[in-house]
Amino acid sequence: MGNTQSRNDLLLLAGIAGFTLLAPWLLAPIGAAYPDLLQKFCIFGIFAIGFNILFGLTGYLSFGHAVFIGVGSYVSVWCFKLLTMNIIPAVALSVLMAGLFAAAIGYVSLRRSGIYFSILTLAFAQMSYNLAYSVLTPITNGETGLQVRAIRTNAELSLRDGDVRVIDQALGIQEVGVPITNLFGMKMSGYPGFYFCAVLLIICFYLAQRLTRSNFGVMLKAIKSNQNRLNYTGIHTRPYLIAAFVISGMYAGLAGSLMAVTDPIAGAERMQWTASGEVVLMTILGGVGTLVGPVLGAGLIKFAEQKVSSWNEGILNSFFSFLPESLQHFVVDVVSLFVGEGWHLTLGLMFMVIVIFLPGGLMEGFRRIMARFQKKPDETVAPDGAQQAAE
Amino acid sequence: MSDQKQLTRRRLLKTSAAAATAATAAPYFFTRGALADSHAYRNAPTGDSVTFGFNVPQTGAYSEEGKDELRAYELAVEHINAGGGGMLDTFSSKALKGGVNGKKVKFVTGDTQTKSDAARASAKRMIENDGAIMITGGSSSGVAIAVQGLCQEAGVIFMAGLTHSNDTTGKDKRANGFRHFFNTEMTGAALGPVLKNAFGSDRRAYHLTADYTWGWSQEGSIKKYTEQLGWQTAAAVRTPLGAGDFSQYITPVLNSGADVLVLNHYGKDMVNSLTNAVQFGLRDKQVNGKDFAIVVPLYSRLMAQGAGENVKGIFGSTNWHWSLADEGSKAFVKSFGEKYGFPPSQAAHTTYCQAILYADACQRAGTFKPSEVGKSLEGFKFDGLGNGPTEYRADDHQCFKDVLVVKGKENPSSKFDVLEVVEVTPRAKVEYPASLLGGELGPYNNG
Amino acid sequence: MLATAEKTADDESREFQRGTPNSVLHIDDVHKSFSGLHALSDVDLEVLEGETHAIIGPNGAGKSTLLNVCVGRLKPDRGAVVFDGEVLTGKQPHEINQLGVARVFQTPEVFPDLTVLENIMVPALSKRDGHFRVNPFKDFEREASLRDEAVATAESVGLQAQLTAQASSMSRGDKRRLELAMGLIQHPRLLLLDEPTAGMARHDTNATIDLLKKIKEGGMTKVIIEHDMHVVFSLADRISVLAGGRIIAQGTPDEVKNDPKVKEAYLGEEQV
Amino acid sequence: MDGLFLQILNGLDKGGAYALIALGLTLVFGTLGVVNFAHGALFMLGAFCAVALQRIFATSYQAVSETKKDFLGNPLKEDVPYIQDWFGPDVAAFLMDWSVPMSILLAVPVMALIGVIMERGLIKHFYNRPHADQILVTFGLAIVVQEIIKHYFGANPIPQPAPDIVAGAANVGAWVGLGENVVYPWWRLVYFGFSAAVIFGVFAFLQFTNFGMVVRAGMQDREMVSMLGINIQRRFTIVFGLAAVVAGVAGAMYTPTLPPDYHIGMDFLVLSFVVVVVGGMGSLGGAVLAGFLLGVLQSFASMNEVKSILPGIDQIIVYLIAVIVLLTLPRGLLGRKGVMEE
Repeated sequence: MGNTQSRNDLLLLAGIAGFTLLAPWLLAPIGAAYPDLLQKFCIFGIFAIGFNILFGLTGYLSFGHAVFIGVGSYVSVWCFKLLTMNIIPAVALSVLMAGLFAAAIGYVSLRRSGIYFSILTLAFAQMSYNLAYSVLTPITNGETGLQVRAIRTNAELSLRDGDVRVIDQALGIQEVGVPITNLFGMKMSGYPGFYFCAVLLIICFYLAQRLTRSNFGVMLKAIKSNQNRLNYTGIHTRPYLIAAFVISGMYAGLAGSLMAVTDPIAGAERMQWTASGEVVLMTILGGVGTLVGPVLGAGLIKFAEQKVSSWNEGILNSFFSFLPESLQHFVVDVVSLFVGEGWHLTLGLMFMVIVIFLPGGLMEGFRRIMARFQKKPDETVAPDGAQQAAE
Repeated sequence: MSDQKQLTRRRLLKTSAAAATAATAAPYFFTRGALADSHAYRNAPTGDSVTFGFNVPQTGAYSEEGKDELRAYELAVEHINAGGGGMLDTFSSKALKGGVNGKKVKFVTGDTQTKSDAARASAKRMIENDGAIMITGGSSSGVAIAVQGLCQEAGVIFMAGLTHSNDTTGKDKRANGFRHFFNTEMTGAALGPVLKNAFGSDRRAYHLTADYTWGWSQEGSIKKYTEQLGWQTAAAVRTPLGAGDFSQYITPVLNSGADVLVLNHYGKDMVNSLTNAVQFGLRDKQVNGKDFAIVVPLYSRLMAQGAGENVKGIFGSTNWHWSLADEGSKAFVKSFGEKYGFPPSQAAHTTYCQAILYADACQRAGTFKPSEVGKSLEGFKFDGLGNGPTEYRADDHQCFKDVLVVKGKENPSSKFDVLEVVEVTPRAKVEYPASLLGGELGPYNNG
Repeated sequence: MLATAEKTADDESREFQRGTPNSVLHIDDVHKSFSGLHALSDVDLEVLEGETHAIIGPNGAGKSTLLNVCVGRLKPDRGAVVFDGEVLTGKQPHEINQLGVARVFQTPEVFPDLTVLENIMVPALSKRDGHFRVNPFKDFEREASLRDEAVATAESVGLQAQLTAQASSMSRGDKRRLELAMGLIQHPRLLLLDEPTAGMARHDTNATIDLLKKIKEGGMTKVIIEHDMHVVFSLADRISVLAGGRIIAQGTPDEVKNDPKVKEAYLGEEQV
Repeated sequence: MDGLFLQILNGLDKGGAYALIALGLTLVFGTLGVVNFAHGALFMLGAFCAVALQRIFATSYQAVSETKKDFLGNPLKEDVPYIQDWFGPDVAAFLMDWSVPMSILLAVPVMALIGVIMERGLIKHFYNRPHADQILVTFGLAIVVQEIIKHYFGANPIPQPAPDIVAGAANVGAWVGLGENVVYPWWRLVYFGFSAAVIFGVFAFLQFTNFGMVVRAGMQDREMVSMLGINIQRRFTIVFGLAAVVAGVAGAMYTPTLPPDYHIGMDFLVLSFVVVVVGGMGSLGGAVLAGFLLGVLQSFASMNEVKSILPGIDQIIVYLIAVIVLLTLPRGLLGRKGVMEE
């Protein structure tokens, strides 16, 4: 059984890796194969995988995880401004700082459980958001967001208006115009940026897979299942919870850092409660506690946000132009309620339909389909097999 | 919306919208080599059409403004492709003769959600996936600055929509970005003298300021110009964005000894704070033997409608208003009104102008290459677009034109007739040296 | 009266042990009240190494409260619980478990989302790696030694056929057996059993008795709360009778059986 | 002193609104065990009952004006409300003027109906589902409701003036012997009184009726109620309907203070959850207490004197209080053990 499982895990990892790396071709037919959206799929995939380590395994529902995205972004942009446009220090420091923030917030919030925990995390995130938007403007550049500028020419200039980049300066790297993030000279926007994110997504997925299967992961599942019992079994659950919180915070920090890597700007709205809510929705939509589900959910929501919102009446008309004119008008009228500026309606309906009919999220749907297909050729196949394969 | 109107609107959309589904099936990665060519630039149009990217808020608090912007863009595209109609007929430059550089204009749309991240993401989609040659639109300064930065990096022109902060063409200005709308500095310069005429020079002002960059910029400008006129500033209080109920910020005004309340708020915050202030009786109050006055430095008619009766008699400034009687404004109101059944907002006006100005500049430059287009916009002097003689200043890519000071109308004749123009402050009075606001344009980026 | 009972108990145990008396658990003058209601008062109890000590008493006598005080779920208002020289009072449940005190719950407290095997492996794991650690490469599935032991334990309680079943899908009786396995696999020095056979069929009850007898040979000390007198008299070396939050009698099964106070307590209950 | 007094009034007024919104939320938590993220949407729907009534009164036909011109220079088509023709201009003007208070008459049946439909159609299937599922489905519903409202009423705020008789501000200072600068809007005083009356009414209903006793028992111990068994489904439906009505009338009456838009419910959602949790999950008294506490503290934190010492404190005060309360009182101010803890 152990061997089957590890073989399935490897297959799954290989599948994810293959799909991710080939995404520019595979997603072209649905019009999602452009660098920014591909990057967003990876970044929010990482965010959702990390969130699932906390929520999916321990059952603790954090409503403030976006705060670590914000921390990751701000730290990264400040690294670009102060140190170097090379992304390595930015990514490393962002993950570290997000981890520290997560340790602090987790230490306090995890004193409570259930909805009280959720509200505590929400409160911390909202405080961070409100302060970053206004009072902390010297650090965050408030509403406008922190951006990278050309190296400042004189010391009189405020640091926010022009950067220093001490490492780049020491190495004598010349800059023309707006500096661009790079990995040892390789530009980190566009497709190279996507591949960087893709590789990190695969690594993050692998780590999450290992964590889930490890003793630690089983302890987290046991916490979700019956935390009290675990206490009487000799396990102090708090360190485990804090560790899960910090790990998922670091995933979020990495995601935030990658946002800045592929697009060097950091804004406060990344920390708003709606952003925290979004990752909850992604995870539930895809399937809580599954490994692939959160990534799928992230992809679906980002696709809706970017593509469904862009289908205006013009596009609908050309899409339905094969219909007779009167019918075309009617169809376009109806459909246009749900796309373009009505894409929120689609999103809301999608949440409802999935929760009502597929309580386990999209993964539950796949599981059912798989089970149906597997049953037909051989009725005796154990449902367990289907379950593992789908996961 | 009547059915008839929807149909006409659809007919236009059908002919002019770019089919995003057809665009770039092969990953752009492999087509990039073209940029090595010295004449090439990002998204150089190859076929018989060119794609504009309209990036407006379609969801969230500013979606009505976004909708109006989109209406104006559709109208502008219609006029550009037809080579006439609306303000294109009154526009002083006669370069456009149907299409731009021999190509039909198509467009793609995106939803900014009034969030920098979402706005950048949808702009990127339009640039990377839909092949947009330029990006225009938006309804907040934060978003405008974020998208302007993106366009600079991506190498396309950005024609800002509704953005009023000084920073857009001040310390955050970029070579690839252009702004037609006015800014807080101009608002202050225009509003100051009018306020002095209306309320005298011995006044104490109390500021309530939205606690983010635009608010501070607005507060700074109003303070600067009113203090020059002899006013005192009793206090300047920062209020959280989206505070909802403002009562806790308004009650201190009652005891502050101030006799003017300046609401440096925009959008929903403006509606709420103004409604609350009037509810507390501030408009009818007497302080220091003078009538208490409320000032809303930046008006938006769409939003002012939300405040209803409360705007009556309240001063503010605006970029443009449909009741202006010049030929350009009349032509615009007519073409817009006939198409949609109601008058355009200032957001619609500024975005219409931006689309026309961009198309015209491309035509005059004979190319869509950002550096060339930019140069033909720099220092460009024009008239007939509703604001009188206007110049796109080369130093900061900011339009300089007359500024309207308006007042909430006492006896509106219709629900659109909310504001009346009190004074048109001539351009000379609102002009400032480009160095005042700092920043650097930097070089153009062609992608 | 109480003192004499205690004394006799001590004497008895000495005889029983036939060696140096070795007290494993010492409950010293424990009081606990819930909003004025005395659940436990002046409870003194001594559990000796290797013995099976039954605590019996009518419903509401405070038996479960006493166990909860022992494992750290409740804090006594007064008094102390000492296990093998360590004061348990004030310690966290997990610390108490790590000292070697395991508890089998009356209403099964299993991990419903985990499989039977995992349910048994988790306590084994926590016994082995009591300290917190995160090692993503330490694969749970590959813990062969723990696994073998868990399988063996599952067999001993008769769950070998259901190893991969989800605990939530099991019958109540099976859950009780799982409970027992989770306690046994930790090899605790002291096992606290809260009505281990409640709700079991007679056949299963006998099997459980046999199992617990077998463990006794391994020298594990047990405290058992039980209603079923058949079980009590089959297993217990000594019995304490709890009524109204007080220990009213203590001694060998025979002594307790004949104690008039015990009869009264139980009779009283029947009348109610 | 005057300033402080006014801030206390502000706090009470805000607190009344918070308490009213949180009341229904905690009622649903406590009895049905459902985390209802659509509660804000119910508040918004209530507000739009007021808008709808105003629209109904303003339903007009168009008459071409002889003298006036519209913005395009064509003869103006003036809107003549039907009620003006039917009842004459005086009554019509009166109806328009009083449309907000009168909208309560519309809001009560409409919201009760919406509440019942929502509970029967959706919520009842989620009693035994995880909280995460409840959150997602009600959040989805909230978005759908919002978008429908946006489709019909647009995204901009819609002004809803209070009746003329209570427009403007009352000279509260004269009543209590403070300065003449102590004025307070009439409508806010009305709203405060209204929220107090509704809160009192809900408590009286729960205290003195048989039905209320079952509900209170249910909030004490959810399992016990399900053991009572009889007609529990119907009672749940009524409780949900009651919560919807309370949220709805709170929304309708709030419109003169804040012109409603489609998003107003979402703006209040997070805040109302904070109020409920600070008060203690499932505790009605706690929700009311927390509502007033947060309202008053928020007002104090916004005072210039306070802000000059702690810049930005008004931005975070609500959340800061939530953190402090939850860390010192694990179940909120008046929360009972065992509610919503698993």
